[in-house]
Amino acid sequence: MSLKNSIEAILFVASRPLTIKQLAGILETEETEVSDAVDALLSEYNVRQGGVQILRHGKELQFVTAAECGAVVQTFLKAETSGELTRPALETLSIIAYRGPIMKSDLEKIRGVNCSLILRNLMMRGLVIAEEDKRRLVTYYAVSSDFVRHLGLTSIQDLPEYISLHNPEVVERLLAEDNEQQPANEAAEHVT
Amino acid sequence: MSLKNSIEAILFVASRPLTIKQLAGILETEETEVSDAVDALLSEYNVRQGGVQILRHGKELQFVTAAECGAVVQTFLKAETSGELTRPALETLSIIAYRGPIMKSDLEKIRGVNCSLILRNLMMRGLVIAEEDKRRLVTYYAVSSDFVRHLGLTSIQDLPEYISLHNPEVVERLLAEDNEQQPANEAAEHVT
Amino acid sequence: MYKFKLERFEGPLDLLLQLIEHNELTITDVSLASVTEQYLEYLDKNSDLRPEELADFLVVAARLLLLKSRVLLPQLFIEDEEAEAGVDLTSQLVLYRLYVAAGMKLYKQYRSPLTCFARERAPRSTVISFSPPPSLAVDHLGNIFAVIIAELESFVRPAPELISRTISLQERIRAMRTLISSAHQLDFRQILADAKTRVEVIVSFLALLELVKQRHVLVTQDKDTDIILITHYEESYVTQE
Repeated sequence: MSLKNSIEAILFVASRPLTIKQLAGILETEETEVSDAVDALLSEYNVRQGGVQILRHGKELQFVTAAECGAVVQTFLKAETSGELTRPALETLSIIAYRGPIMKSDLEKIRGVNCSLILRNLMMRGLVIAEEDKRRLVTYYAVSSDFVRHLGLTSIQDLPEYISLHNPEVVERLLAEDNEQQPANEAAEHVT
Repeated sequence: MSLKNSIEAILFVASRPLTIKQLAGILETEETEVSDAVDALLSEYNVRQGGVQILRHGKELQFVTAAECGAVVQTFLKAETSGELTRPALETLSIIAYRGPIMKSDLEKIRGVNCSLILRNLMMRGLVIAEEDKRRLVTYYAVSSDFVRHLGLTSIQDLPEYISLHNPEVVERLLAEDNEQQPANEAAEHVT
Repeated sequence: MYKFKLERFEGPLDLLLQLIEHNELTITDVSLASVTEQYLEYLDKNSDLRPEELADFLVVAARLLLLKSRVLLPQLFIEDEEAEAGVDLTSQLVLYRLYVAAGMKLYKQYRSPLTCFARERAPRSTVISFSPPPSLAVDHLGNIFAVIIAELESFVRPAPELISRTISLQERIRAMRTLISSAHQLDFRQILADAKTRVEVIVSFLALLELVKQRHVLVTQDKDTDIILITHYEESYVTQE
């Protein structure tokens, strides 16, 4: 494992600029060695002139997209958080609207698939908010008040058929069933 | 501004897997052109063998750190180690990883048990994804990009013994050889 | 006889594989036939298996019995029937074992620190700005949720058909054993009379063959009427050997 590659990997996943001193600390290596490796890495990226570059600003280093790609990146970021929702996103939103506040695990039981990315997107769009129950260390998801207002409602309970759709028997049974098997999640898997 | 650089920049900021179709949509370019540019990009990263690589799984592409840097990055991110897997989960994942995309019925033929529950469970955990072939009205199951990432691979085909465990004809031949070593046995006629 | 320690098995093939490995056998038709009794014994002792689980175990039980009878009475079976009945259990088990072994390696790789990490988006770059989907109407949400609920219905409710089928199959195997060991003489047609499916006919027939093999019963066929009669095997017959 080369030092240069490790530096590259850490700079890539870091969501903030890092200094050579910090990198040396993380990698438990001498600063001079890190500095040399960083120089080599920067010159590689300089020669390549790709869509991703490493920016050196004072002592700080950070991965950035190339300036020439700025417009395209903006378009992408905007598209990601505007326009129509995908079907999976709509499903997730409808479950949160009628069942919320709901835990991620219950949401996933109802949908049958992992919902992490969709939840992140719905939150970025301000449609869903996360509420932490600090005593129980659980996060609940609910639709935002902005979204309720956008729907023209004064309360989420004013949604059509709210009472009958809020806790349909089949959903109750599904969630209860799984909770029984909770101590050993294997139990559910043993069946197969 | 090259298409290749734009793709690279978008994949970098996306921080989730994107398909060629999605990229083509964002870049307003033909899919074939995007596909060619992606191939060029992938081969560059392949040759370079740096700390950052591009994972390609099915139709999805995603920037990831190199597996060799896994330990360093994990410490830096204070990330948790990959979760536990039960035996049925492992068995199912192994078949899907090597033979996927695979239909449920074929999976059940190998495992000899109904796999509905375990598939649902693995999908909820984000380890397996379902893809519908709308023309043929069949659902295929494949492991997720996330699972490939956790294996430290940038392509599922890099799994050990992938060819022999993926290709049924070769597997069949192996079985025949296996049986030849056991003279008392009537040779296996065909692999189900 | 060594009592095979009964654990929870992941499925019928897992049970078979462990029986084979426990007896230090290689996977062949002959070795599978030889663990048939231990397999059935496990099923007998685990009456708490869920119907969904039991169905899978019973299907393999039927295939095992068929395979065993083929090993014992090869003249009764022609190639076509074997393929039709899907008795190639041996190949399936070899294939299954390949993936179980691969799974063990996969697990090591999955848990090893050699992991590729994706980039998490920087928290501060995720500025939340309210952007609702333009064409979402208020009753749309309810419709979508109603569809989800409808789909759950079929998933959560157990399939009654499967359960009844499983019970009948299990009962048949058990009934055959007790019936034959208690009755003095039986007409095989009686046993087949209320078999509803082809599988049940096969299972009945196989259970019978199994009992013949274990010298519980004697089977005779009348030349003129073709009636198959099942008689309890008398002690005296055994001592004559």
